[in-house]
Amino acid sequence: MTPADLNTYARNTWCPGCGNFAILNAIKTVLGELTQEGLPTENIVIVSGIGCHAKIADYINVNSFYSLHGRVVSPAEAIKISRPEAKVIGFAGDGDAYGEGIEHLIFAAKRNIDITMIIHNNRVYGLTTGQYTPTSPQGFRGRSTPGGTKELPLNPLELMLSSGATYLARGTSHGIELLKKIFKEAIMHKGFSLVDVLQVCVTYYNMYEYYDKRVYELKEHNSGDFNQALGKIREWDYNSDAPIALGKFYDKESPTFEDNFSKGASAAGRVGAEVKIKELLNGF
Amino acid sequence: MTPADLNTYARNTWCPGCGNFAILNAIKTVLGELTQEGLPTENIVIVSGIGCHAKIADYINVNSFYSLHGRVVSPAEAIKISRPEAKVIGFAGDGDAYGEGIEHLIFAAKRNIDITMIIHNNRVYGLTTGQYTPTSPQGFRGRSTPGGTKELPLNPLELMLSSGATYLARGTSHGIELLKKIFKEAIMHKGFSLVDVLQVCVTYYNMYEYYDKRVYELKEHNSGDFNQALGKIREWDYNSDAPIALGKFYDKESPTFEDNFSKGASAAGRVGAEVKIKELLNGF
Amino acid sequence: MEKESGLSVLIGGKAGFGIDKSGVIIARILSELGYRIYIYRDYPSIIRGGHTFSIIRASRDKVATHQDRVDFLLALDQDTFNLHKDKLKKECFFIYDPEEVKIEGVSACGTAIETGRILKEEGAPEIMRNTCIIGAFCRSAGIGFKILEDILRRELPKEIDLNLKVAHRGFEEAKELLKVEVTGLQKLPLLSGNQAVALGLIRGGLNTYIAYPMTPASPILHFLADIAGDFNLKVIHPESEVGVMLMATGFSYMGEKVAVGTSGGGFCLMAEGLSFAGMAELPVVIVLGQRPGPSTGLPTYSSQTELHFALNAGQGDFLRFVVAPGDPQEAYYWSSVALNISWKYQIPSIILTDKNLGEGIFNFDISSVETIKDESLPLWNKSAPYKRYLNTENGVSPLAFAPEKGAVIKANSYEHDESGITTEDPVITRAMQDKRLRKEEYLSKDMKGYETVKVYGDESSRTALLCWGSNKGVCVEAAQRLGLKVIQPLVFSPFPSDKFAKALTGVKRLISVEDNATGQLAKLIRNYGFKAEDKILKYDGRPFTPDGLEEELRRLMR
Amino acid sequence: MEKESGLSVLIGGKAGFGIDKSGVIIARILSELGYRIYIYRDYPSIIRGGHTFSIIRASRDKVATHQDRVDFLLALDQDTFNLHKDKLKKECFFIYDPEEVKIEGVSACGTAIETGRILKEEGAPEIMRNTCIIGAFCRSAGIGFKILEDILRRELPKEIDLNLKVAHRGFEEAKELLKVEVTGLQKLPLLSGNQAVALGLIRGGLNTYIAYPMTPASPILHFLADIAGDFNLKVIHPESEVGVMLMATGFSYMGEKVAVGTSGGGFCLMAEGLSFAGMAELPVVIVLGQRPGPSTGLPTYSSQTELHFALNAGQGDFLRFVVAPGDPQEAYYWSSVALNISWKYQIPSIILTDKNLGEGIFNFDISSVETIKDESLPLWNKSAPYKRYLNTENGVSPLAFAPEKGAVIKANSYEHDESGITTEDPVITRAMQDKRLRKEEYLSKDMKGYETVKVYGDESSRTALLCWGSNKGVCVEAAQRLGLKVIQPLVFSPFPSDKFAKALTGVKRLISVEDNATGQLAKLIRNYGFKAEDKILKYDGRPFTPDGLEEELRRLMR
Ligand SMILES: Cc1ncc(C[n+]2csc(CCOP(=O)(O)OP(=O)(O)O)c2C)c(N)n1
Ligand SMILES: Cc1ncc(C[n+]2csc(CCOP(=O)(O)OP(=O)(O)O)c2C)c(N)n1
Ligand code: SF4
Ligand code: SF4
Ligand SMILES: [Mg+2]
Ligand SMILES: [Mg+2]
Repeated sequence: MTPADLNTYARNTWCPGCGNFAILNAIKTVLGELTQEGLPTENIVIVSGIGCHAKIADYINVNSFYSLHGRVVSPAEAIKISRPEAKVIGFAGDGDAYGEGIEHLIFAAKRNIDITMIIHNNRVYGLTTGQYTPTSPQGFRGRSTPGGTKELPLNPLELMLSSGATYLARGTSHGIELLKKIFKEAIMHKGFSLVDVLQVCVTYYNMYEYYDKRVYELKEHNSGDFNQALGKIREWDYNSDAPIALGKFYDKESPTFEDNFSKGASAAGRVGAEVKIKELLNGF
Repeated sequence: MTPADLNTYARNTWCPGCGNFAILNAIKTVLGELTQEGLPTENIVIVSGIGCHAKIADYINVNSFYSLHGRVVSPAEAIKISRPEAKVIGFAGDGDAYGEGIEHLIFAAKRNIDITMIIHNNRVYGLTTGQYTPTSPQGFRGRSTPGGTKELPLNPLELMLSSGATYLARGTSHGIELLKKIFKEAIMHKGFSLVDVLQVCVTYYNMYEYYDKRVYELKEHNSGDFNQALGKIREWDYNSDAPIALGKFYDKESPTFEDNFSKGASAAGRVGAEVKIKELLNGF
Repeated sequence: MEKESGLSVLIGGKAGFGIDKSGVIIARILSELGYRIYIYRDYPSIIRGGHTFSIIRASRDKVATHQDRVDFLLALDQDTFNLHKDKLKKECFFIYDPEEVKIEGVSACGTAIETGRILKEEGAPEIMRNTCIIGAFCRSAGIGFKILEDILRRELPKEIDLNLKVAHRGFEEAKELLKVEVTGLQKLPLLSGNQAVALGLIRGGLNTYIAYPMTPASPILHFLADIAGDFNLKVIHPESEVGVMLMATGFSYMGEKVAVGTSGGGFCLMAEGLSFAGMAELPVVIVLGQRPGPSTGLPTYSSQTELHFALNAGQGDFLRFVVAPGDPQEAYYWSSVALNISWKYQIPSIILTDKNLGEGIFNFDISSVETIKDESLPLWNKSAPYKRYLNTENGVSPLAFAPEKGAVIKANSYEHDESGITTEDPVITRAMQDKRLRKEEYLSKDMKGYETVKVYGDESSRTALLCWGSNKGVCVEAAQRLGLKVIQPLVFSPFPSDKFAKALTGVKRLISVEDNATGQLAKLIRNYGFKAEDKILKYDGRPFTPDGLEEELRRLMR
Repeated sequence: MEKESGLSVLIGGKAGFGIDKSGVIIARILSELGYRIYIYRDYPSIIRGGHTFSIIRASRDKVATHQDRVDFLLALDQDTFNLHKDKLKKECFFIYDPEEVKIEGVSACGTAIETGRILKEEGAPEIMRNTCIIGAFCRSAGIGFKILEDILRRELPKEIDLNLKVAHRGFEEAKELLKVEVTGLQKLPLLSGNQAVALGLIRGGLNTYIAYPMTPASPILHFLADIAGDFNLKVIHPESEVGVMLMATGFSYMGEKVAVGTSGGGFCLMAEGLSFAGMAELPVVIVLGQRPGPSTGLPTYSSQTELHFALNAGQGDFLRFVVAPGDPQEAYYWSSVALNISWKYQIPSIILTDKNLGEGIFNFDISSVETIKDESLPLWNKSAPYKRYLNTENGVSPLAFAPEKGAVIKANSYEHDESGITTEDPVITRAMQDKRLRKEEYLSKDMKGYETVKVYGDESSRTALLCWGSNKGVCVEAAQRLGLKVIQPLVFSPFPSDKFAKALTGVKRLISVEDNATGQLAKLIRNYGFKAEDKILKYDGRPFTPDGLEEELRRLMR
């Protein structure tokens, strides 16, 4: 399967220059590779929320679940539990995953369920035309905060690390090669993985220059070491100016949640069920 | 005001030996002290969720807001914003604060709003008769998990630290003196404070002995140092057997959210409003 | 003992001290003797110490409600005696522990059993006071110790010998007051409404149950978790009801028969997912256990206040199947049907229960349940390119589930075209809205084959009681006494107007009997051009009793 | 230009390129000339590049809806020309940029303005293509440049000189096609329905507004955030709608007049808090902006699908005030009233709007708004010991707000006694439920003093259109053409049956006109014994137009 085969007839309506294109192209390449390496295309299921990012569900010709705003994680978990052989990739916005639905993200990480979350972190509500999000810097002047926000941003990677995530990485929409690398790693990682993509919103928060000036790729970093990972994650707090590390921060082997369930539907079938129910009732 | 004055006619319906009594007695003592030191009783507002813990709202004769399950934090924030002179104390269960409503807790910490959250962390759903919660250890056999849970617990203090909380402490229902100390500190702290109380549920998860064997009080601990705080917080993960530190882990000065709002109701009043509206309309 | 009302035993004490279990043991004993059983359980939202009691009613006829008046009162604490002694048909038929219960007022009759002393002498734990009192009850009711022993061995396997000793001491210290006859009826299993719902869902093909605990629905979660292994079920308790409902949509998308359970507060948090299920055509069954509200209300009591909420929750116009069973047989049958209907039409279903049905304990006679027809799914033929939302004549699109070679399956919460791609086109929007709503016509036809409205009592009566859900039992019994007709609609969406009209033939006066303050069913039928002349409403969280209802009816009809 | 339908101008181009703003500028110009204005804004859920357009309608009479046919078409891109050229009354009255728009089919008439070239020559940015086209429009419509200049100076202060240059170039290159007369009417402010709601809430005494962004309600959040300083408001955008609603209950508890705003999906997440507000008697106003569902649906279009959801959301029986204004005057007036009523009766209120009302732009005539009577709060007398839920004759308890010396104020989501302490007592439960519901009788009496049902058109007509919300404008206009009566209920809870019955006198045929697929209002009135014989339903997200509605009505009445 080539990236081209992964296209749909849906017209792409992202703004010209939007960082989402980088994510779309990177993931299509990765999915193309994976299928060439033998992953059946039908085993791929993508889930998206509501927002500019979420339109990606219309743009990739694979199984997709275009969910609600803030609700990417829960369906993704269900899909994985019901068919562990599926590769489940969730695409969520920062408002989506770090705001409206952050509880689900935390619990998916806690369960270390084997899904991959790719966060289109443009640090703004794009589709609703430019309000602040949990990762907008303090003082951000959005449409709901014309005077500037009065609160500090969350550091989503720090939060995910403390919630039990077992793969954490960061990329930017100007670094498509790195995106391909970490997307693939994240998808292949067994356990809960999250990639925070500093996806630039050219219309409401154009940070291309800002990021280009500050990003660097992690080298000689021991992603198996919690403290090193935490140190690098805390180097930049999504607020003050600091070097912004990209690449894989953390990577750990750990049992996954979906392995704990009986597979598939009841073998006995419905009528079989009735017989067993009658047996059970004898004890009542 | 003496603790006795703080009693209501409500009949206490906690199980004999419940750890909630320690919390109730400690907080009544602290509130008694604070009022004797000049805090007007009417400035105290307590908020509770739904659960065994939450009955405390019926048991203390001060302003109270008996909210919904999981929704202690949001009303507490509103109450503080509307009257910054109020001392707002939220009492929540672990299912309540770390489960159903964890998103509010994270955002209140992020905003560093000056409220105090006291978590009755019995690590079980008490009022709904014994299911696992986010802080139950792996393998916990609750009524929804007869075979034992398959996931690790959250470390709530670690999560709160990474969310921006500026005062964090832990106590147990066997250490009422310490509870008094940290409750008072937390209430006096300007900013978001949380006290995780290992409150024993004698009926569904009796951990008195377990805790008594392992707890120790923090000494020569520099609560101003993030890394030291994190180290001590991570010493026990709410799962494996390890020494359990009690006392204040973290304490930091930082601007608070509620200071950013205009005070009280519109001075102009309603009719004044109409005049101003007409002025405004001239520009339309 | 009066034939029709049967034998009633009230046992009460402090919450958390085994009253519930003791009620079941007494019920099993009477069941063993060949009686039909109903147990009403009354408990506060308190884990220990609050006053709790069970009323066990035994009758030769099927019973689904309890009586105001009781034949025996077993008082483990003072509250029980004080609150309930007036319910006694015979003043002295009470058994109590003189150390715990002071009996002023009544001439000092009754059976005093010093359980404290007995327990001390036998070195038995506090909890065995129940066993001791039950022993005394058996002797008083003329029930042989052998029967008690058999039951205890089954119900209290651990420490059985000590339990038997204690029971026997109680037995010895009491004297026979009357003799409960053996009826010869073959005994039936005892089941709660919640258990019946759970088993019905399994019968319907349930694969996965997801819930966040909430009274009165939590027991379904506990029961299914316990038996998950036997039926190869996935049972999941996530972080919140929002998570529950969204997980359910994910399982549904993958073809797993999924149900969720909650009460009003949790259902609020599921409304957005419900609307999503309507748009994305994802079958999900929601068990909505009603309790008195608004808000947290009275968590451990009962109500019928979510009828209109269930019918209208979620934004937008979409089809849903809503059913309210009235007893365990109906709960079993309709839960299975609801799951089938959800999948046949790819729509959400809501099963309305309440605390009285869910936590009440009834005899369950599976042989009396109508046979359940299993619906087959409209599956993709694997030839034509797959379109998740193919616009068919009856609005139902063929299904495929990932991983399915050659099919790209796209579910979408936005308005979408047949392939599931987002659209804002006005023509497609109208077409897809019509597609989804068109199913109602076919579902309604389908429902003609089901008993969606039931009629009981004297069909010739010009006065009929209108009831729904758990009030069925008490209405049927009260109607029998007064020679009235009873009409019980079971399905509320799509509303079976024809059948309802038919049930009303000959009826001049319709009296709606409901557990709410506004008469929700009475209001609903007005939408369809029907009218209830009177309402008898109860909204204190407690169930109607036949006596109480009869009285109100007589007052009304006087 | 036809008197009744007035002058219509359609300007269209790609989303994100200033079409909205240009529409407003054109409207201001026509407003300056003394016309009444309505602007319909049509845009996809796309930030840039999707097709978007505005139709500006100017008339001597008050207008609240747009026309199908337009007098001028300003095409900034090909889509605009292709999709809308057939709307032109006069084939050649279109203005376009030949570089962007190829005009096949039509004989090469129309006014070509090479904006690209002009911008290059003037060194002006892309966005000024709009200014250039507007310049050309003014000349074509015989509007003097001076007027355009004044408006531009007000609307586009920055880079004004360059804008004027560009506008003038466009003005020069066009030729006059007709002359829009000056009417002499004094001009009125232009306001969106959302802005009117916001100002109405402020007029009602709003202290705090809390919202999580959701189309079509977000503009209220943005507008109030912008003017918060002037009116001493707290405007808060929290983490989710659950947080929004629960924060609102907290502010309400503290005596702050609070409102929240959302659309269907967010409203689902507020339902639990709504029920809580009902139980704890915490006044909260919810602005519910409707859009096509189910679920995410068509986010930037319009619907009327939440009537029953708004009336029934939240578990339990509780009183709520529900109102649906139909234009900015009503939005302003009823938003103020809703806030007052919420506080007078300590109940939640829901203001139903939709995208057509909320984002449509109308003339706002504050002088035509009924005078708003300010209700005073029943405050604690400070003598008797304070009881938050004192059971009074009309069910309304005296209020006190922390910090209040001597008062202990206890709000509670459980059933509670007068002091706010949790209860499970059946007698108190019934009493408190009655207390809360008793308010309805008083509120209904109160409402008799309000115009809760409006009648328009030919009152003698035996055929009446039934409409609600934003369909008022189009129904009134269509009814005028056909000599019909129009009935518009504004309040839906408590439903004004008497007034509605009165409005129906003489009506033989009632035709419900709604933006939904099931006829939600037609269904609602059946509850009260009324019936709509016919329905005209539109559910593609687009508004009715007078022509379209007239046509459907003629077909129906043929
Ligand atoms: C429950 C709910 N609340 C609000 C909305 C409105 N809404 C749609 S997208 C969006 C924010 C999108 O921001 P983000 O998740 O960061 O995605 P982006 O558009 O930036 O890619 C909001 C608030 C909604 N659809 N559902
Ligand atoms: C939305 C909602 N879901 C579920 C419930 C039922 N419920 C009441 S208390 C409770 C759990 C209480 O556990 P916790 O918060 O730990 O308090 P505890 O009883 O242990 O003190 C639950 C699930 C509810 N009241 N509301
Ligand atoms: S608004 Fe921002 S995020 Fe959305 S498509 Fe445009 S550039 Fe991308
Ligand atoms: S159940 Fe547990 S937490 Fe609840 S009152 Fe009893 S001991 Fe305390
Ligand atoms: Mg974003
Ligand atoms: Mg707990």
